[in-house]
Amino acid sequence: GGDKNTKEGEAGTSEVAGDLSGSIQIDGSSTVYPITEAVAEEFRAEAPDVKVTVGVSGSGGGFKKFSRGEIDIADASRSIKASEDSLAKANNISHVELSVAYDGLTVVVHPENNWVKDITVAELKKIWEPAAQGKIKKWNQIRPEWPDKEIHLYGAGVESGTYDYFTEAIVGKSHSSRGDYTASEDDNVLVQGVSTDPLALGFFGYAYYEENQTKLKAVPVDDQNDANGKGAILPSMESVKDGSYAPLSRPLFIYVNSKAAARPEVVNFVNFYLDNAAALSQEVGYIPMPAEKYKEEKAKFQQFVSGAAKK
Amino acid sequence: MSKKPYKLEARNLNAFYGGFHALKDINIAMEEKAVTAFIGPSGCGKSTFLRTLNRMNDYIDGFRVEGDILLDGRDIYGKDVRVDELRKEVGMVFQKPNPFPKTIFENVVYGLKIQGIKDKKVLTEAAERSLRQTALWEEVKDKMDKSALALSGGQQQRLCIARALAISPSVILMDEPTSALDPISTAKIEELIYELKNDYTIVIVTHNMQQAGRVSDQTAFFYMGELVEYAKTKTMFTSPKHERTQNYITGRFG
Amino acid sequence: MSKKPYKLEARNLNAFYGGFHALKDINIAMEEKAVTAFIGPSGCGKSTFLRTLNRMNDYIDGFRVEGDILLDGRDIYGKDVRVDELRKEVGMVFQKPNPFPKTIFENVVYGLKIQGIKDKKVLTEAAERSLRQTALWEEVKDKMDKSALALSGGQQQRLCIARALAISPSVILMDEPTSALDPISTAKIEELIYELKNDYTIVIVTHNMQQAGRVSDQTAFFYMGELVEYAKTKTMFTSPKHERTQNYITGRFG
Amino acid sequence: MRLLLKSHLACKNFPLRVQERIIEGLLWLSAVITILITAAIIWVLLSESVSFFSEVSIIDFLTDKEWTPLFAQKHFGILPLVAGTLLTTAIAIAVALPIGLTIAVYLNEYAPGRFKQTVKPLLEILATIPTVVYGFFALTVVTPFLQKIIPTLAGFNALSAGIVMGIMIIPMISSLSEDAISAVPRSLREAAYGMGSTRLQTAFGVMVPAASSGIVVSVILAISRAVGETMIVAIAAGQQPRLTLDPTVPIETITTYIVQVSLGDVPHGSLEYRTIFAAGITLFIFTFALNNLSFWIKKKYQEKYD
Amino acid sequence: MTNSDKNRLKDKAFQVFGIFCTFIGLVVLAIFLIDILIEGISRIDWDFITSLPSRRASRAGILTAWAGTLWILGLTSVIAFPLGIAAGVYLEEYSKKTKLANFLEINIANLAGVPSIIYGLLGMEIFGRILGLGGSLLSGALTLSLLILPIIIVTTREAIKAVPRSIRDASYALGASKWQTTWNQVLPASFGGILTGIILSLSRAVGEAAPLIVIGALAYVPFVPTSPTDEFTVLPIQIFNWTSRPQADFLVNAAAAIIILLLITFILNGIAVYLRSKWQNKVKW
Ligand SMILES: Nc1ncnc2c1ncn2[C@@H]1O[C@H](COP(=O)(O)OP(=O)(O)OP(=O)(O)O)[C@@H](O)[C@H]1O
Ligand SMILES: Nc1ncnc2c1ncn2[C@@H]1O[C@H](COP(=O)(O)OP(=O)(O)OP(=O)(O)O)[C@@H](O)[C@H]1O
Ligand SMILES: [Mg+2]
Ligand SMILES: [Mg+2]
Repeated sequence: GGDKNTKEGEAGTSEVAGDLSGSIQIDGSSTVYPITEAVAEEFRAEAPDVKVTVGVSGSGGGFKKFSRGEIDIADASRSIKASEDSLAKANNISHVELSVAYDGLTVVVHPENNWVKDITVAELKKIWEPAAQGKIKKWNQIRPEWPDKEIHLYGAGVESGTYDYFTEAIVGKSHSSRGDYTASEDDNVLVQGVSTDPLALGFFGYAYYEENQTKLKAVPVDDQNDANGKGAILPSMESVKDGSYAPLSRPLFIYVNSKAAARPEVVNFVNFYLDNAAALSQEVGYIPMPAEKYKEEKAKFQQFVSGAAKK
Repeated sequence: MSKKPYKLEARNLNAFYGGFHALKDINIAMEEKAVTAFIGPSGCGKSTFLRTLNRMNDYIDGFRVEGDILLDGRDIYGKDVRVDELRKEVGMVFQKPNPFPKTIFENVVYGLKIQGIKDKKVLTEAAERSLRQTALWEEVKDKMDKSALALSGGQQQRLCIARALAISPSVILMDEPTSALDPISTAKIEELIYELKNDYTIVIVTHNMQQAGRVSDQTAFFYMGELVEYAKTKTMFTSPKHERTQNYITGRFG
Repeated sequence: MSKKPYKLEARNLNAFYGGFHALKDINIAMEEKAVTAFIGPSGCGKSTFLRTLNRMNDYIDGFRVEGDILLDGRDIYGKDVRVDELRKEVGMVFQKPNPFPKTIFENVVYGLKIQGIKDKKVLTEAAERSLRQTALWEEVKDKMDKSALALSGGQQQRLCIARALAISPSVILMDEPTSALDPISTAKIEELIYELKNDYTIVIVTHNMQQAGRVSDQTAFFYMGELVEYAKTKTMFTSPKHERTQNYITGRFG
Repeated sequence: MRLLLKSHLACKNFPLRVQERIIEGLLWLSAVITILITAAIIWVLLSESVSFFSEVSIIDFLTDKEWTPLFAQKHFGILPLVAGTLLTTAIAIAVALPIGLTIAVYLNEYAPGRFKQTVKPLLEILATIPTVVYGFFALTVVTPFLQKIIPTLAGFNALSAGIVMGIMIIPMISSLSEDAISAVPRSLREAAYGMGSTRLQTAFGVMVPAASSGIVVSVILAISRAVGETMIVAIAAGQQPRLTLDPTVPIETITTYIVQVSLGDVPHGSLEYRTIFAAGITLFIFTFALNNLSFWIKKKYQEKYD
Repeated sequence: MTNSDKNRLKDKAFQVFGIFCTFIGLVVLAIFLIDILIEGISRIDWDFITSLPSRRASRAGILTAWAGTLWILGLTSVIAFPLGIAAGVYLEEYSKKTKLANFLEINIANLAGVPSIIYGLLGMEIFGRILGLGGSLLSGALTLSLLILPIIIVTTREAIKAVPRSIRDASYALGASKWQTTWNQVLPASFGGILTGIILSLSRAVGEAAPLIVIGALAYVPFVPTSPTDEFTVLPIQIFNWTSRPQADFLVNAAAAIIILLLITFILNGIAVYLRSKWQNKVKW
């Protein structure tokens, strides 16, 4: 239904958007960047005179600029932290958080790895928790039937939202994990690492798995909670969208500045964003939310805009 | 011989390279429109003294002068003296040929150009005149726009002399100017020096006794940084007062 | 005088700097253990010829030689000739002093060191011997480990001569070796040349007629790249065959 | 330079002395700006580091053997990052110095002029290839190749990052050293050849020592480039702070850490964020010490000639 | 004789080693170029050069990136060259051996060693935040200028140092002032060396990504900058951006962009090498 969505979006905003001008500054997470970039690119066709720039300073960098009022919209792969929020308040900036898509963190092994058929969250925790450091070194320490071979771990860099989310979901506490694994903030580098190392186990964003399916093998994850899908579940559009790929799917956000929300080009852009996010996020390798979720977000934004206008 | 006024005078001059005392309490007065020759063994300080006369050693780190040098009665190390003006007044020719890596023409007219003279005709004439004075004109007139570095050593040195003459200074300092020249060119230069002293005051360092004898009116003999003897050239060569001078001059071969 | 064997011989030698014909059909044979002087006006090709005798010009781009140069009857431009061996055989002293930016000691023993001699005693002795030969020992014996560049021009040149002597070549080429020296040092060098010719073949370029007369057995007069006259020095100075030679020698002053 | 030329001409009617003063003043100002830059760097680094060190003891920072500021159990020992930086730099210099200097000497003393004029700029291209490209080259070509020789070599390691970094800085050493050697007066070379030196002896006995100050400068520039290089190590050396000198395992350098945190999702103004300034000031002090050392060496052994 | 044979052998051995080393460099270079050409050349067409960035690899172009790169180069040159050369000239020709000069000298050697990433931090704070230039062209150019300034100063000084004392003597003796000597003799004679420094520094500036990333220039900028205060992107950043995309097609784009980036540096180098050889042939002693 992506195509249809796009068309609707265009139809819904084009009359107004064509006359808009001005510029919109967006910055923040590198994970959200591809979606925002795609939206900005399409928005250009709608409102050619609006200059949209999308920076990549990381969620932290984005929130910093956002809180100081330097940018209109922040891309984020995590929620705003209290400290960041209070800085924004100090600068008289209020904001709205809008979810725009899901990312499914994918656990992968080398394609020649024939022993791992699935893995449980508990096992993942055993591998990744801080106590495992220097102790869990072999596959058979996780499941006795797995071979007596070294296990080589690959994962997102500690400063990334991906790591943040993974540790939260698996270990139960954010930023709590072992340190002796190979980290990179560049997921392509991790793809390269896992695809050349038969003893590897790694995790990264779904998009990178999707693009490299021949070089990697995704591992179904069992959260041992039958409420969201029975048994081990592979990440896919469906399983992430319907929530059965738990706990490793996470939402991605944009934050809109209250002052910016008073500007028509920003309002138009955000509406356009929510109208098209489903199709565009899928196109760049993320997983769209259900349609009703976008409606909710749109309503939330509408309310925010009118709230901001009142001020 | 009528007493000419003093053009250059050194009073209690001492010079140091860092801790090394290169010139020791030099007192000397050089006549205007005369040729003064500095002689003395290698390392005795001839070049050092010559270079203090137009402050060429200003740029050597650690070099220091005490005492006065007067040009036309004015201390050239005085506060109000401008070194560039001084050097236009006191030209210099060096021991090793040092042409600029430019064309022959550019070399000769360099001094004029930096004075702001741009008129092509004036420059060309000045170049020809100076090159003729140094007997170089015939050899280079067809390659004025060739690099000066392609000339032989002797040609290069004569070019440097021509370059110094082009700005018509009133004093010309020459540091063994002919040591890289063949006799024919040397003779021409010596003749030139002889002619020049009608208009210029010339100070020449030479290790060549005959040259000193031929071209100079006064000769100063230096030894180990000291001025041992200073007298009319004839007097010095015929009846030196000091034994050292005697020894040096009679040990001559050049 | 008994006919000595020829040490060095040039046959139909032509030399070119790119398109410029610097030496024209030179034929000359130099006796062993004798001093041959090259004289001639500036730019006539003396240095060029001297440098072809130990192939120093090999490294100049565009320089080219035609004809043969024989050292002990063997063509030094032959295929099997090793340039470094040739240069150990044929030492050289240059017109401009060119000491290495090293200590005085390192300069003198450089040639020995590169031959693999490491014995400190041997080196020290060789250094002292060569420095004495060039009358430099007394002046530098206390600063052997100081930079050679701090010496005066004359001292530097004598150091370069000492450096060349230290490797005891059989031929020594000297390109105006005394042009930067004072008469006393010059005299010592000349005496030295006189002594050396008991053991060595010496070729010296000079612009100083007296020097040529004093030190050399044979003299070669060059003019515009040609060898005009080559004869016993006495003969040449008393009764030159060619008018050009006559003119050059009688125009002498040095 | 053009600006100065203009002022030179414009001031034609000015007294020469005033003009000279103005020019000297301008030149002086340009030189003094470099002090301002240093002051600014120190100020920027210090202002954030001060609050970092008010929370983390400097003793821990210098002695703790673990660097895990972003983990739940935080350790703030800079040593692993320093070790990683030193290791990759040492490997790079071990590759680049012999090769670069050899090339410089070869081009100067042995190669025909035409060859030199072609090869030198060609090699300079190596320094212009974006380092991102080098990073992937190290990861996808050099590491697999080295793994054939050293089977235990990890997929991310200091060795291949260092080697590739070395290749990148070869032209810095070869070009600048060659320039320095060319600048040695020809008379010195002639003196050496005149004594029967082989080309090798001339090169290493006379030319290289005479050009030593220029060569040292080229090496300083190369080292500083290696120490500060970010992208290659970030991609190919891993991001695992580890106190080791083993070149076969993943490590992390200071620069890698800085660029990753500044790109990452860490909240600005937090203690975690300030670690990059603490790391930055370490890097700064480290290069500062290194530079002073080479500077001192250069001053001490520099030869002057004319 | 044996010693001399040994020496000759060493000489030959070094020659072989020299050729070997030179060819290592050239071979690695060839591998790079061929590899990149194979991967990227087919992607380069007019559209690629004139298109804006896009999420679709096949539609994405580098218009804004190369325009940004040219802007940055221009601005950086205008800022850094006069400053760097002037500072080099001051230190080599003017400054007496005072404490200040000595301090300046050490300071510059140190600046040359400061990693680019730290200049990024500096640029972010001073230009980005305090001067409020954000991630603009001016902010990027100023940052890169600071980065290459020491390189220019150091190489300018080395080049000036190589000019023989005798040339200055000759000029001073003809009454030339310090500046006249510098301008007419020292600078022309050292221009070859100065150009080498400029080549190296410019090619460094053009390929630099890390400090620009820190000042926040990693961005989607769908318009060509028209003034120094505009936001921008440059080729290395575009390349970095593309290589971190999951879609393999973007790697082809990156390779194509690398070819263009190399082309720009080749043209730059070509001009400078030409000028340098012209100067070097003119100045020889
Ligand atoms: N730049 C310098 N630094 C230190 N000492 C120097 C310097 N220049 C010259 N000297 C020393 O000063 C003394 C005098 O040198 P100077 O060049 O004046 O001698 P000179 O009489 O010209 O000798 P020559 O006839 O060899 O040219 C020498 O002992 C020399 O070593
Ligand atoms: N490297 C060179 N390239 C081109 N021409 C040169 C070169 N060296 C010398 N020449 C020319 O060759 C001719 C002979 O030069 P050479 O140096 O042999 O003269 P010379 O007799 O030694 O003169 P001098 O007495 O001045 O040293 C001169 O005309 C000179 O201009
Ligand atoms: Mg002297
Ligand atoms: Mg000669």
